[in-house]
Amino acid sequence: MPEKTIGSFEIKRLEILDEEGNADKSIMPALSIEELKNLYEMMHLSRAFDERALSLQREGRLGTYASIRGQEAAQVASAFAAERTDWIFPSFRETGAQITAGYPMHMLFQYWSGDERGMKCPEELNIMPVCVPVGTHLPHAAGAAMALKIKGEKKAVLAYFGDGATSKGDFHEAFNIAGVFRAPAVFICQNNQWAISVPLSRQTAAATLAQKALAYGFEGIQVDGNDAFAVYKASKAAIEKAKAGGGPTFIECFTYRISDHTTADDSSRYRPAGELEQWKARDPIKRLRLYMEKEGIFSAEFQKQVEENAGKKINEAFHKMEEIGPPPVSDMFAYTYKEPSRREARQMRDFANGGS
Amino acid sequence: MPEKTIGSFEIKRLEILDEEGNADKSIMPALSIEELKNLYEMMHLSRAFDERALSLQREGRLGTYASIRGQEAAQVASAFAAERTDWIFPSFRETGAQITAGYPMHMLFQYWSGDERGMKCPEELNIMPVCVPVGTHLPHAAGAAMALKIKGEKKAVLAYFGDGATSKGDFHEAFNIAGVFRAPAVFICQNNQWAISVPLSRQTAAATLAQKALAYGFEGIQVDGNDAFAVYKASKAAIEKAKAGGGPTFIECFTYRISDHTTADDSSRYRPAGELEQWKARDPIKRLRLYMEKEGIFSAEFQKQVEENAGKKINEAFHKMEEIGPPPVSDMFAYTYKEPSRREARQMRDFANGGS
Amino acid sequence: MAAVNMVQALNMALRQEMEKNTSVTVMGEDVGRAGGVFRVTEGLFERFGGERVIDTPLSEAGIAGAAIGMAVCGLLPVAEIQFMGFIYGAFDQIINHAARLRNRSRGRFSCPIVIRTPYGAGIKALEIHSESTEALFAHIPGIKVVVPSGPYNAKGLLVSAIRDPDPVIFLEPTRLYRMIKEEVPEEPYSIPLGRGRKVKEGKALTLISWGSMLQRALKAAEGFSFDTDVIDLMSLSPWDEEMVLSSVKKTGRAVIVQEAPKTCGFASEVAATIAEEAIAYLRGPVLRVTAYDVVLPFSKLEEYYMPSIERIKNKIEEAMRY
Amino acid sequence: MAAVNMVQALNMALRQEMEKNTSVTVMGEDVGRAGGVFRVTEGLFERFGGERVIDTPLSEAGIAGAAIGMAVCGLLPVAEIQFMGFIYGAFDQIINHAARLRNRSRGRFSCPIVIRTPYGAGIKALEIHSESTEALFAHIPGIKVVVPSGPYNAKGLLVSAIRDPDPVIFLEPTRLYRMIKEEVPEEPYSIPLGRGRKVKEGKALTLISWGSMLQRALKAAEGFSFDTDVIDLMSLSPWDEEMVLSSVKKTGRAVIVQEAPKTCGFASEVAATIAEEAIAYLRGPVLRVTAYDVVLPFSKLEEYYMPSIERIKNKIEEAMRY
Ligand SMILES: Cc1ncc(C[n+]2csc(CCOP(=O)(O)OP(=O)(O)O)c2C)c(N)n1
Ligand SMILES: Cc1ncc(C[n+]2csc(CCOP(=O)(O)OP(=O)(O)O)c2C)c(N)n1
Ligand SMILES: [Mg+2]
Ligand SMILES: [Mg+2]
Repeated sequence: MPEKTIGSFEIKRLEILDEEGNADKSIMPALSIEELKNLYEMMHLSRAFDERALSLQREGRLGTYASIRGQEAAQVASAFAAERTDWIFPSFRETGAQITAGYPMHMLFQYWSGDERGMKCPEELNIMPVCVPVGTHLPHAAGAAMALKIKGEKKAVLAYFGDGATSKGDFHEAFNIAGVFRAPAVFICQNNQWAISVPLSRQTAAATLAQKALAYGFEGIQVDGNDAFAVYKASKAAIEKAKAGGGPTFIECFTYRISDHTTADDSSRYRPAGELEQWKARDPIKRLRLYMEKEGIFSAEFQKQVEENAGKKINEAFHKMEEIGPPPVSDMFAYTYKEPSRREARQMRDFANGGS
Repeated sequence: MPEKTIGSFEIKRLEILDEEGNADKSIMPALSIEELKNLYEMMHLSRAFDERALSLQREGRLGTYASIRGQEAAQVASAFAAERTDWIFPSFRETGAQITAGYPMHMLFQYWSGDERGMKCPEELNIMPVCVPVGTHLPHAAGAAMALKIKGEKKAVLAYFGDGATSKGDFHEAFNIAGVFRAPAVFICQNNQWAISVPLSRQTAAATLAQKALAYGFEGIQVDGNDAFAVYKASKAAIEKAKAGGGPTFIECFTYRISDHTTADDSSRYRPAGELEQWKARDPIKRLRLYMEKEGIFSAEFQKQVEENAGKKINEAFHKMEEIGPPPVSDMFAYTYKEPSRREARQMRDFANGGS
Repeated sequence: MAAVNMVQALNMALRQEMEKNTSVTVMGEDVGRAGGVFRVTEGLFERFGGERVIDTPLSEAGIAGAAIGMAVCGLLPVAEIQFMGFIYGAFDQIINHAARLRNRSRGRFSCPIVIRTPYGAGIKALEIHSESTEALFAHIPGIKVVVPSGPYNAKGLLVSAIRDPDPVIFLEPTRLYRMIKEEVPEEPYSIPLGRGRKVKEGKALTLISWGSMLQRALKAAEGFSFDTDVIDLMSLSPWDEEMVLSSVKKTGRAVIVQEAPKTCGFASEVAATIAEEAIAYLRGPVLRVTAYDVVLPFSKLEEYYMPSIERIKNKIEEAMRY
Repeated sequence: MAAVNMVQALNMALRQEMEKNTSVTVMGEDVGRAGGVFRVTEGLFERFGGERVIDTPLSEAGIAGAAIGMAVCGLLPVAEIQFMGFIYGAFDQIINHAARLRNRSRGRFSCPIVIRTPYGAGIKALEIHSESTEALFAHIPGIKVVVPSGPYNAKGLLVSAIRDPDPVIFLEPTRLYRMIKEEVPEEPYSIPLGRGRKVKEGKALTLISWGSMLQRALKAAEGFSFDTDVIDLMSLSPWDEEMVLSSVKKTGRAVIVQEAPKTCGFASEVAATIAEEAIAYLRGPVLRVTAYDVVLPFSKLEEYYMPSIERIKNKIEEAMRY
């Protein structure tokens, strides 16, 4: 046989919940009513936090902020599938995943106001600090997963990143290493179609991001990222597979960045007309609400309660951050090394003495 | 449709010439008798050069050397498919490709003896200096191909690298960029199964390297790397496609590193018994000879002439390098910048005055 | 002649060099339609099209590496790295390739690229957006390092960088991008690389700085009655040792101001050179005002990290005590 | 107690720390079955197995990045980068992550990794196998930089590096790997990081060096009748300013010897510190003996590039003229 086929691959896309709120029951993930309500609540809370952060930024009370609007299903439903003991490696646009995983919201406010203390993850959680250099946290996720496997801990690692991150060498090295060592990692791409002003078609010539997993010998799947059930189901399966020793999975959540890249950006400069409107119609929260309404587990009262809870929590979080106030200046010298070097110690004294 | 297939891919392997020298005529590339003889001669010359380099190294007359033994078809037949005006970006183990592309052999000796002048490619050729940091020349190849496209020059870029290189971030970023810009690049992987002591199975979990092209939206193919016809045919097609505006191609030449990694290595420390013998039986040169014998275009006299020519050329090359002698020490200061900086100029004077 | 800020001056330099030489090619993340996150490349895409103003994937090694390959094939790439904190992905390409291509090919190939990148603290940006690691580049033979300090020299230096036959790292202080306006001639002009600029003439002390700290150094110097020689280095590699040494030989006192942490910063090289070449002329120690040797803090504390005018004044006073 | 070379001493340190603490994990290219290209990890794979001695893909960013993640999850990775010239692929991981993890998480996470890498010229290796860019690392707050100069201190310093709670870049001079043998106790011992070592006591001049240049500095000093204080820094970040300053205050003369190019090398920091803190004690200039500011040549010329004993002697003589 002169030209023989030595590999055949298929890339699948998972969709469960459509824009009208109809779910395909035959493949619906097992979620109790309580869990459904919880999921909805988290998605709402994430959006409410996002809105508050945007308005606080406009008032000058937070620094540059990266909105997650439109990505609530992709972020919340994936993190919802994890256990509290699992490890989470977020990028810089992961408010929804962080909140769902239990990260204290006042610390998120601290972070976005330029205070490192917001990144000191509470001891009982395994959530890494936000990663700003795009994609460079993925090797950490691979290494963490290797360590969990070596140590025999039944935990998975969830790593979040954007479509832009898939072009970085770090993405490649991390995926390759995770594949070679069959590490319990779940790579969750928020394919929101844009990396600042660069559209997906300029980011890669590949038809899907999911197929990039083929390069590393593990499974890749695309899910409708605005469909909380598809995201949840794929994430849950991948996390369980990881814990069972089945190695890594790559999940491409196909979604959209409704907001500007950050509050420092103006996306009307570069986005084609109409695209935004089209995607607004695919709102992930509305979709879940329609489903719940159809199932008779959604009421105006529930919505009111969810809104009130969210408002209250967010207010509390913001006040807590304000109460705590700015960090002590001496913190600047406290964490570069475990013990400050002699030069650092001297600089600290100089600084305290008025600075020279 | 809840889980729909959104991508289907096949990876092919091309084989034309088998170990007994039988070729599948139906897919045989168009090669005249003259070309066939030439191809054989180049493969022989490359091996003879390689053998000489190894023995010169043992005598202490060259530095560390990386042998190409076993990879003659993969290197020679691919470079044979290029035109003299095409661009070649070699890794550090590419003697066969360099010789075939017309690189002066005395300069290869200079290079391997630790003399930069060996890397000064003659003006009429477009062969880049050897790249030592693995895989890091691939972005240059992508950029060069972009430039050729932008400038409207009908030339292709051939970039050579090993299986180990496919794990580097630079490989990824280069492939991705070449894909996005449909650059006229041909990426030729010498998959010789080993990266020093690391076997392919530890380098990647992917079943083939060829499938890595799927991540970048362009074509990948595996060829029997010990089959000069398969290598030639795939390379020729890829080069023509590149020049016709069809974008990049990835060719995985499935071959084997018969020698140690370099003269500083001892592969018996890490290679499993038997593997080497198995691959020796697949010798690429013998295979081509058997074919030519069957076709009646090979004679003892031809072989003798090929050997004599090779011996003579290699002797001449070595003597030329010896005649030229070591580089002038002042060269050390001559090429860091176009014009030496004032500090450099002063250091040059200090050096000339006995050094301080 | 209009008063423009540094962003506009840089934009003018790019536009004019692109008009003059069709090989000049701008590339990087968001440099095209968006015009760059700081708008330095604004309007270039519309004017020169997508083959000369290239939006790249998110890929720093790829950007620097592709620029090298493009240069080899006859283009003159001006690549943008979105923030200096992200340049490390391209570090290997810069150090092992751009810096060495001329030498390793004995001049057959060369690498006339420019890598522009915004740097420095003071704009309350997110993490990894404010570092100042010019010393890492100044240590590498084969590349040049240039740092403008205002609109006028920004334009002239960028023109020189683009025309230079060797790779140039061009560091743009974000804090100054829109802080100062200066008269900048519309006509193209160039300022030679490797030469400093005497900003102020004086006899009592030599104050040396560059880029983002120059303004603060100047302000600090203005607070004294004695005359200070203020030098803006503008180029760090190569750098104008002659200007520094002749000034120090005149004044006998030197204070160097840098935004980066102290240890192994560029100020160390300046001080070491003075200590090696002009020690006999010194009245007292060679003093450095630098950031502290700590990880650069988030925005809430960054102002405490950067050398303040106050701290510079203190050091000047200390130097004058000798 | 046996006389062993540096490779053996390092191997001993690794083996003993791995025995002592099961979290210590060796990783890198060819560190497993092959025992490392210089054999520093020889025998560890056989002894500790593939989960503690991990052969990785060819992936410098991946190695450093995975080590960081492993450290976060409780392992103590000792990663090898095969040659220092290939560390730049990992530079972003080292600078933007390893160096900052403690700070950015306010101590919740830390990064107790060691990155070992052979460095330096003099073994007639291929291109990019001989550089000495320690200064790039010494400039970065949050990492430590250690350079042994012989078998005895190599073992003690590597033990300290492995036990250190912060990331350590551990640079091993290839030229010395098998050049010197010393008595090295079988028992584990540690040498504190951040402290120098007085190799020779003297009054006339302070000669400062580290790593690969220490031997040459010593040989040069031996050629004179007067007494030289010879300091082996061993750690470059943090470094023993106190030892250097108190020696210079005693001798009044300083010569610093480094293998790297001059501009912005670590010698510049030492000289700048002397010029800042001990100028009143100096009789003459602070002199540096360094490589030239050129791209490191291939093996045929490398010996001309490296500071020779002759050049060091010349500088010592020059210093003694004051
Ligand atoms: C390595 C690196 N390069 C550039 C940037 C600047 N930058 C910040 S976000 C961004 C785009 C990221 O796109 P994507 O990965 O799709 O994530 P998204 O912003 O869409 O969530 C860029 C270029 C960065 N933070 N890191
Ligand atoms: C970036 C980098 N890391 C490590 C090395 C050391 N090294 C030289 S060759 C090699 C293995 C290369 O394997 P492969 O790409 O398969 O090429 P081959 O040697 O088999 O031709 C390694 C690890 C290097 N040269 N560059
Ligand atoms: Mg995106
Ligand atoms: Mg190989």
